[in-house]
This record gives sequence, structure tokens and C-alpha cells, in this order.
Amino acid sequence: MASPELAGLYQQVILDHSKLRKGSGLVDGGVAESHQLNPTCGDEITLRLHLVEGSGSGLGSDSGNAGTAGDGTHGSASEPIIERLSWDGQGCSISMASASLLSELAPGLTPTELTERIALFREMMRSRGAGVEDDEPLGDAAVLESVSKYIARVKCAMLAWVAAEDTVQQVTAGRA
Amino acid sequence: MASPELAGLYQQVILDHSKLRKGSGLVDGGVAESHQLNPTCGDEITLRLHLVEGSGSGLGSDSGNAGTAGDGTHGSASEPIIERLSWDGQGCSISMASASLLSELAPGLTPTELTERIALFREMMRSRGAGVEDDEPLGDAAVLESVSKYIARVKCAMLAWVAAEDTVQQVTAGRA
Amino acid sequence: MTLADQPRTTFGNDDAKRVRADFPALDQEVNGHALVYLDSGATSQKPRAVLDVERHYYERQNAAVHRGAHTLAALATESYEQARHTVATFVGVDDDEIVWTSNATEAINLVAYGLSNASLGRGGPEADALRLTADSEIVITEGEHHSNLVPWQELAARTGATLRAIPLQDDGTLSLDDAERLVTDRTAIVAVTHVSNVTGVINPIAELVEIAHRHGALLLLDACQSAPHMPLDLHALDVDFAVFSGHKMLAPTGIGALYGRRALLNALPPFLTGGSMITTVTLEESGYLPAPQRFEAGTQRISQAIALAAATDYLGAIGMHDVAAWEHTLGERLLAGLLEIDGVRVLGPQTPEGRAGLVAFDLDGVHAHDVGQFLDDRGIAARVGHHCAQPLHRRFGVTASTRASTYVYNTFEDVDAFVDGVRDIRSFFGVV
Amino acid sequence: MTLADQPRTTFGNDDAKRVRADFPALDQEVNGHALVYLDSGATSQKPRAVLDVERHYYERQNAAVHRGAHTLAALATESYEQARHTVATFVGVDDDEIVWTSNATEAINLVAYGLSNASLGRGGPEADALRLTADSEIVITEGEHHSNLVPWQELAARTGATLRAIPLQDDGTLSLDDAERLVTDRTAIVAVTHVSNVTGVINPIAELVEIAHRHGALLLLDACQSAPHMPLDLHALDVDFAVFSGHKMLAPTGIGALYGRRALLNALPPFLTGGSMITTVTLEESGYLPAPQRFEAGTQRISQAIALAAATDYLGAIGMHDVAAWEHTLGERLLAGLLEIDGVRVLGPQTPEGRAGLVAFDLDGVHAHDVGQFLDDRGIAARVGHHCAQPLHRRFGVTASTRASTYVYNTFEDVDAFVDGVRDIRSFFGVV
Ligand SMILES: Cc1ncc(COP(=O)(O)O)c(C=O)c1O
Ligand SMILES: Cc1ncc(COP(=O)(O)O)c(C=O)c1O
Ligand code: FES
Ligand code: FES
Repeated sequence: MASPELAGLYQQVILDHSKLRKGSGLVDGGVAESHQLNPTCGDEITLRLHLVEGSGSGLGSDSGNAGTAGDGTHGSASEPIIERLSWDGQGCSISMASASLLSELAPGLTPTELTERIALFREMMRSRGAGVEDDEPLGDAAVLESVSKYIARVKCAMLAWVAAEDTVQQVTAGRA
Repeated sequence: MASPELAGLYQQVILDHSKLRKGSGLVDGGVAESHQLNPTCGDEITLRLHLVEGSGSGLGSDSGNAGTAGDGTHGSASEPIIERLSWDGQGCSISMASASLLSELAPGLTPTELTERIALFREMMRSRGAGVEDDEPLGDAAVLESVSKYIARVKCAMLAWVAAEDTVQQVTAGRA
Repeated sequence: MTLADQPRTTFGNDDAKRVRADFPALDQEVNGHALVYLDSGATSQKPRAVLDVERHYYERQNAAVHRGAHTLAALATESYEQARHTVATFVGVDDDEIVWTSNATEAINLVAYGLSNASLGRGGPEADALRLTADSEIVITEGEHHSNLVPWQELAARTGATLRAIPLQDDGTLSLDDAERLVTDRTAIVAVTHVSNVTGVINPIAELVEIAHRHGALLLLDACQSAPHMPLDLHALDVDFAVFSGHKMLAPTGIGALYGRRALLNALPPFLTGGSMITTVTLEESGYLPAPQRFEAGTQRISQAIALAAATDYLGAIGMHDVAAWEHTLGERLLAGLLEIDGVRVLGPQTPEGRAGLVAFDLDGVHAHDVGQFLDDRGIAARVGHHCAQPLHRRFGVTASTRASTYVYNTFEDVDAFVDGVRDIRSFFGVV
Repeated sequence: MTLADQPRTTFGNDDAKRVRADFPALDQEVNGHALVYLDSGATSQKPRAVLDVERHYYERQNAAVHRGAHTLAALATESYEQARHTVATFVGVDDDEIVWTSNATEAINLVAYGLSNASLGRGGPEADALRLTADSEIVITEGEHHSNLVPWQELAARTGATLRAIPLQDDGTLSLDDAERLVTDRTAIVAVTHVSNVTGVINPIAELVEIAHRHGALLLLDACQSAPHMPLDLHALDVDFAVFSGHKMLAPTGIGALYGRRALLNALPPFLTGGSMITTVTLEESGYLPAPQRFEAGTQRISQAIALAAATDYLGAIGMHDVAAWEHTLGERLLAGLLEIDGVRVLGPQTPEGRAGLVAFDLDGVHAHDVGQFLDDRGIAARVGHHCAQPLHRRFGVTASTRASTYVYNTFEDVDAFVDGVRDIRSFFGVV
């Protein structure tokens, strides 16, 4: 009924997350908020970054997977840790599943580590189906690789991640 | 050297009239004046209509060649007679020859008769080389028939005639 | 031109198949399925005849028009002006009342900027009657395409005038009572679509013209979804301006047209200025040609205009009554099929009367882009999103919808493949 | 693409003949003679490769871009944006700095209306720096094409600003002293042609940019006669805006481009408004996308943009240095041949240095249209008239001139046929 490609795009875990919508519902507090719109479809998301103080030992810096490794910006002993992302939005199943998967991934990471994950996710999304060498750091979100074959849907998958990137940048800019 | 078509367009009488420029030089007086521009080339003409009172017996109405015959507008006993056309302008050899030939034709006609000649000339110009049934009323100006094959040059040949038509209309409107 | 010769009164599925064979783009596979193209409301496919005419122009005539005396220039100018005549005749107006533009959007902007230039005092005394002030009002409807909404917002912002929108009923139709209420003596112009690109509703234009004219207002008709699909007589409709786009009516992209009543066009100050629209130019000031040249600055879309005329010739050979009748038949079948599917909510009227051959709908629990993706997997091209009509979608309480829009080359098979596709979607996404 | 593969440093008459064979329109008879096309300054002919790319688009991809999720729409969008990348690279700028327009004329109008909308307070604080007032000045030159003159007259009229023109020398060149005198701290924008379409003079753009920027003014470059004919690096030239037309560079009619520095484009208020250039639209107000989409309202010239990219690919394969060098050779031969003919008065410099491959002249005693008619009789297509530059013709004391303009597909034979033709004209008209 549906082609293997389509079944690959809409894998069960994606359909599940599109209904689960982990992180959905804006939670009071948070250190930064970002609103992103996908102008092609009019869908949008508002996402908040919630941090807690932590020892941030820089998991990202020794995981070795990050495009930004070695730029000397991370691993400061005082870096806080992401408690959660909370968001509110509407969109297609890809965008909702992607926001949900991101919300599952983020807690426990430092902002720097999240930035690295976002860069990796973007690389995967731009790969046109080729994927990335090591998608482990993306956890379950790696399942979204199949979206990269559908150029018109890449923006859907990126929506929440762009919002998260924006919140992290706001925090970094504030600290700098 | 030049094709028969080109030689037909630039017949000796046309080349001669383009240098002769009969009527050229605006003469004081005149009952109406018209300025016409050919926007394609930027050439222009200013033409004056000079009338004298006359018995205007309506030569045009019994010459039987006019498109406007039978419309009941001509032959009024009091109609004046064209003394001359005078004009000032610049343009290609076709436009100058045409103004010259018109200036040769007009004197002695009534405004109504000139209007008929202009209509006939326009018909000839629009004929795309086919000509009109009877071009006698146009006198030497009938030689411009060859221009009608060159659509882009029809405006050149018409320039003075449109100006003359405008002056006659001004006079008619004034009388009405 | 398959159908030009045979006289007939009923156009059926076999005729549609013959027409379809004239369109190279329809003869291809997409994702392993024969293409089912139901996105003509966005842009139409092009018949071979139109592509051939354009190519012939480039291979034999191509030259700058209205300039130069050489043979190619004369041929190109003739074809170009003949194209204007053909298209003018197709919509029932005179040659010099048709101005070429890039698309309908630019045509609407031309009028909006012309009015705004008049309001700034450009165009001399002839343009006086076209001035807008802070007291003026511009009236649109809630159902307009963004291209017939945003230019008026901007005109209002530039002149201080107020923009008012006639609200729509729950079924997407317009009540003349509301129009009577909103159009007043302050109204400078009413801009309204002939056929909605979302609901397919055909608006009561003659009545709206009467209301507008009674108040001394102008009426601009957005004919984007009517000119391609039904017989159109703009003089008979008595509208003041009308716009349409070539790409939606079998012609190339990059060409559209503005119709304006002759006197109005000649009173409207220029919009785009530059070469070919002037008489005498000095460093200090310029004189302007009469319409339509006044509005055609710079080298024009020559081949595209010629191709648009070939497209209207093609449509004319089929007959616009047959085009409209066939699309109505397809629209009826589409509507009936969709209304039977659980979870489908059709936007606009639930019956085929007064509706063009397109249907947009919301599918409960599945986002329109997921619907579109599923259909595309079967080679079915439909449009998903807000279709450049966000306010109208908001009116229906949705952000996006899925739209199937037909043209004369669509068949029963196309419609059935679409309906079958939609029927399978909710179970695929696990929402039932 | 005949020449793409073979490495070489000199492009000669045989190369030109090979290029010529790619152009179907050049392979025809006019008035019983093989066509000699010397009117590329008005519009160029198109190579088969460009026509094929455009046709392929219509036969395999045609769909509305940046909307809809179906396969054809995705393919069309990709080709369209890839075209932007190709053309941007061709002129040395970034993709999002290229805005598609219908032609160069529309591109100039876009900037002029953008500035005028800023002056009316549109575009918010980002646009503040772009406002013109009654104290502002706009500077052009006496040699501009009407398309780079009339829009500025209109902008001046709309804003109360003053238009000033840098006078030209007797040979049609511009003196930087005059530019220094006319460009002041009041100058908002300097709009100047790169290459004159009448004299072929190549203006000192780097110097003019320096003068403009020293006074805080913007500089808009009219690249209509340079982009098709010479290597162009707009970032290196440091201009703020530049415009060019596709039809003059082997592409179809109906497509042109505006280059704008990214920050500037994003500060400029919208010009044409409507679908596809917005973010969120309510009945009350609309948000605008960043450039270039902000300036591309409505369905775009998709196939034409793709074909323009095919044209720049074709030119790039020949190599723009070779194109420029060959045309310079042709221009030199043309100039030398014409200067030897009694009664010929060449407009502009009398030597080939700093001149592009075109020559306009007055022939004593014979009107330009008669010259053109005589040449056309021999199948030679040249341009006669004021070439949309009335003030410049007035500067030279003539109303009209005859212009031969070359392109990379022209040969020595073309130039010689032209010169031979001109030599015979005066005796035909009996003026010697
Ligand atoms: C120097 C120059 N500027 C502007 C233009 C206008 O170009 P277009 O008519 O393609 O808009 C032309 C060509 O006619 C030109 O030669
Ligand atoms: C009703 C309506 N109006 C206006 C437009 C705008 O047309 P275009 O994008 O060709 O300018 C469209 C098509 O998109 C439409 O359907
Ligand atoms: S379609 Fe809107 S986010 Fe996917
Ligand atoms: S060319 Fe100007 S009048 Fe003939």
C-alpha cells in the first residue's frame, strides 16, 4: 500500500512520538525561549530551555562526535545542565515527532553538548539520505535520518532544533 | 545592389520629395496646428492648416472614391478651401517625402475632401502591399503605396497625414 | 488541438484522455506510479502546441519589439501585438485594454501603485479622481489570496486609507448583505476574487460590481481561478480591472495580464518606468505613452505573451464551455468521493453547485503535509498548506489543508486515484 | 557548448563560427540573404542548449516552487534555487543576494520603489537609513538608458528629492572631476551604467564607487551591457546594487536580476507584495520573509530563471575573458571600417580603447531609419533610433543613430558585411 521509502519516512517510532509529543506544554520558568515559524506551511513552535546548575564535566568534549570539538568553548566547570525542554507548537507528524525526540535527548546535556548534537542533526538532515558517520549521539532521534531524503520536509524536522539552538545561543550570548 | 523591393520603397519621386520638402517651413497664420510625434523613433512634425473662403462645391462628393461618401457631412456651400499646408519637422526620407507629397496634394481641396483623401491614404497604408482600388485621388502620393509592405514604416508615412487630420478635426469641431 | 475539429456538445472522459495526450509532463512516472496531477490550481501543465510556438519564436523571430526597423523586429512586434489581440478577445475586451505583467500578483500591484502614485499627485489632472486619502476605504473579502490582500494593506499604509474585509459565511460564500454594509461612498476600490482557490466558490461578481459602482467605487476582479477554467466576458461583467496569470492557463511562467477599462488605464499614472513607455525624455522630465505601452517598461516578456496566446487558442479550440462543464463534472465526483471518507472535512460548500472543479479539505488527525506526502508516494500531486490564504484558513479554524484541483486534462481515473489515496491515509498514520 | 572542452587562450573567427552554429535563429535567410545579426545590444539570440533546458523543465518538472510537498514541486524548487546559485556565482555574489525580476528595468524600479516606501516610513527602523527627503539628491549620468533615468525622476517626484546628472565629455566619457563635483553628502544614491549602450564606453566604476561611498551614498550599477559581455565580479567592484537582463545574455525574455548587498536587501522594504513573500498574514497586517524571497511576490519566472542559468553556464563554458576579447576584436574592426566611410560620424570615442564591441553612428544626409532599411534589405539586422537614450543623443546633437552591436557568435564576415553595406548607403540615397 505504501512504498518502503514511505514506510521508512514514517517509522513506527516517529508516528509514536508524533502522538506522544514529549515535552509538549510550555512549563513556567526557563532561561530562554524561541519562536520559530516554517513559512512554507505556516506551522510554528515555541520552545523553552530549562537549566539547572551542574558540574557539567563536558560529556560532549570526550564523546568525540562533535563538529565544534576543539573550538575551546566548552567544558567550563561551571556550565549548567539542561533540565528539560518544554514547548508548544503545531505541525506535521515529522515536526512533532522531531520536537518530541529532541525533548527526550536534551535533558542531562550541557548547552554546549546540545549545540554539538544540533550540529550533527543538521548535518544528517542535509545528507540527502546519506546519513552521518556516527549517529549514536542523537539517540532515538537518529531515526529521522530518512527525512533527509525528502528535501521539502527537512525544515519540518529542523524546526524544534533551530528553536533549541536559538535558546542556547541566547544563553551563551548572555554569559559572554 | 539593392533589391527591387527596396528600389520600390525608395522610388526616385520619393527620394526627390524627401529633399524637396514641399510646404516645409511654418508660415504665419493658419487656422489650426497639430504636433505629432512618432514615439518609436522620436521624429516629429508640426503642421498648420491654411484656409481661404471658397465656394467649395464638393469635388470630393462626386469623385466617388471616398470612404466617407454619403455620410452627409460634406459639400456645404460655405465650406472654405485649403490654401496650403505648412509644416516643420524632421524624420526619415519616407516621412519627409510623405509630408511633401501631402502638401502638394492639399491645396484647392475642401477640408472634407482632404479628410476623404486621408482616409483613403490610411486604407492604402494598411493594405500591406495590396493597395487600394482607385488611388487616383491621392495624386503623386499614391507612390507611397510601397511603404505599406513595410509595417514598421507605415507610421513614418502617416505622420504628416495624422497631423493634417487633426487640424481638420479642430476646424470641424470649431464649426460644429 | 486534438478536439478542435469535431463538433460536439458533451465532453467526456475519452475527450479528456485525448487532451491529456497533448501534455508531455503528464506522461511520466513519479515514485513508480503514473503521474496524477491535481495541482493545476497552483500551476497548470503545458501542451506541446504552446511549447512549440514559443520555441519557434526563438528559432525564427526573436528580436526586440516596438523598436528597430529590421525584419526580425517587425515579425516579433507583429506576433507580440497579435498575441495581445488573441488574449484580449479571449476575455472579451479590446486590445489596448490588456497590459502584460509577470503574473497576476504584479498586475494587482500595478493598480495599487498606480493609485498610490495618483495619491501622491502623479499623473496630472486625469488622475485626480483616482486619489486615495485618509478617508478612503479599500474593500476586499476574507477569502482573498495573499496576492489580493497584501498589496491593498500596503496601499492603505502608504495612503492612510482603511482596509475592510467582507466576512464570509461558514460555508465560504459571501453574503451580499455584508457587501452592502461594507461598501460605502468612502470605498475607492473593491478587490475580490472571481473563484476562491481554496473553496472553489464562485462569487456573485455582477452583483458586487453593481454595489461598487452604485457607490462610485472601482472593482478589481482576481480572475486567476476563472480565466483558465470558464468562459469570461469582462466587458459584460463590467468590472473595472481584472487580473490573471498565464502559468495557470497552459502558458509559461513569467506572463500575466491586467485588464483595465480604456479610460481608466489612460488616467492611471505609470507604475514601472523606463524604456519603451515614454514619448520624449529629457534629463528633467518624461512624457508617457498611452496604455497599454505606458505600463510596459523595458523589454517585455515577448515569447511568453506569444505562448499565452497559443494557450488561449488551444483552450478556445476545446471551447471554454466544455472546459468548465468537464471540470464541474470532475469536481462533483471529487466532492462526492471525499465526503464519504471518515474524518474528511471539506472547506466550503458541501454541494457542487456554484463551485469550481477543486476541493480543499482537512483530514482529522493527519496534518496536510503528511497527507500530501502519502499521496505523492503514489504519484499523486496535490497541494498542501495554506494555499496563500491564511485568513481564510483561520476562518475555518485550520492552519493548512489538502487541495485537489482539476483541469481539462484530468480524468475520472485521476479523481478516483486521489479519492482512493485519501481513503487509505488515516489508517496508515494510525489515527483510526 | 562547442568550445567548452578545448583549452585555448585565443578565440578566433573559427571559434565564433562554431559558437554561431549553436544558435538556430542565426541559421536563416532574411530578404534573400543569410541573416547578419548585429542587434545583440537590444536582445541576444539563444543557443539550442538554453532552449532545450527550458523545454525539459516544462516536460519533466513544471510545478509551483517553494510550495507544496509533491515530487515535481520539490524538483522544480531545487532547479530554481540551483539557478539562483549559478547566476550568483557568475557575477561573483552570494545566492541570497540575487533577486529575480522581469528585466533590468523592473530591477531598477524595485530599488527606486523600495527607497520610496522607506521614505514613506515603511520597513520599520531597519529602513530608516534608506529614507530620502526633500534635501536628498539622486545622481545619474547624461548617458543613461531611459530605464536608469525615468525611475529616478519618478522617485525624485515622489520624495521631493533632486535628480542630478553628471555631464559627459564630447567623446561620451565621464570625467571623475564632474563626478566629484556632483556627488555630495546629500547624495542618497548614484545610478550609473557600466557600459553605455550607445557609445560602448566602459565607465570607471571602482572610482565612482569610491566617490559614492566616501559620501555615504549607495551605488547602483546598470550592468545590462556588461554582464553579458565581460567577466563581472560584483563583490570585487563593491557596488551596492546591480541589475541585468537575461534576454541580452542568451536567455529568454521575461527574466532579469537585481543584485543587492545582503544587509541592504534585508533593510529595504518590500516592493511587490502578495503570495510567497510573507510569513504570517492576517487581514490586518503581514510579516515579510528575508531577501531574496521578500522581493519575489507571486508565482515566479521559474523556467526563465532556469534557462538564464543555462545561459550563464554556456557563457562560462566559453569563458567570459574570451567573450570580451573577441567582441573587442570585432568592435575594433567595426570602428576602423566605419571611420573610413565618408559621412560617418561615430558617437563616442574614436579609438577602440575602453570601448565595448558596439558602435553607433550618424550618417550625414541619411536618416538612421533609412540606413536601417537599406541594411535590412541585405539581411543585416542593426538597431536604429535613440536606443532609449534621448538625452545622450541630444548631447551629440542628433535624434537618432544606427548601432551595430556584436556578441560572441558574430564573425568577421558579419562585421564586413555591415561595413560594406554602410559604404553603399549614401550613393543609394543620392546624397553624394
Ligand atoms: C544600458 C541599458 N540599461 C538598461 C536597459 C534596459 O533593459 P531591459 O529593457 O531588459 O529592462 C538596456 C537595454 O535595453 C540597456 O542597454
Ligand atoms: C485566486 C488567486 N489569486 C492570485 C493568485 C496569484 O497568482 P500568481 O502567483 O500567478 O501571481 C493565485 C494563484 O496563486 C490565485 O489562485
Ligand atoms: S509541514 Fe509544517 S512543519 Fe512540517
Ligand atoms: S523613422 Fe521617424 S518618421 Fe520615419
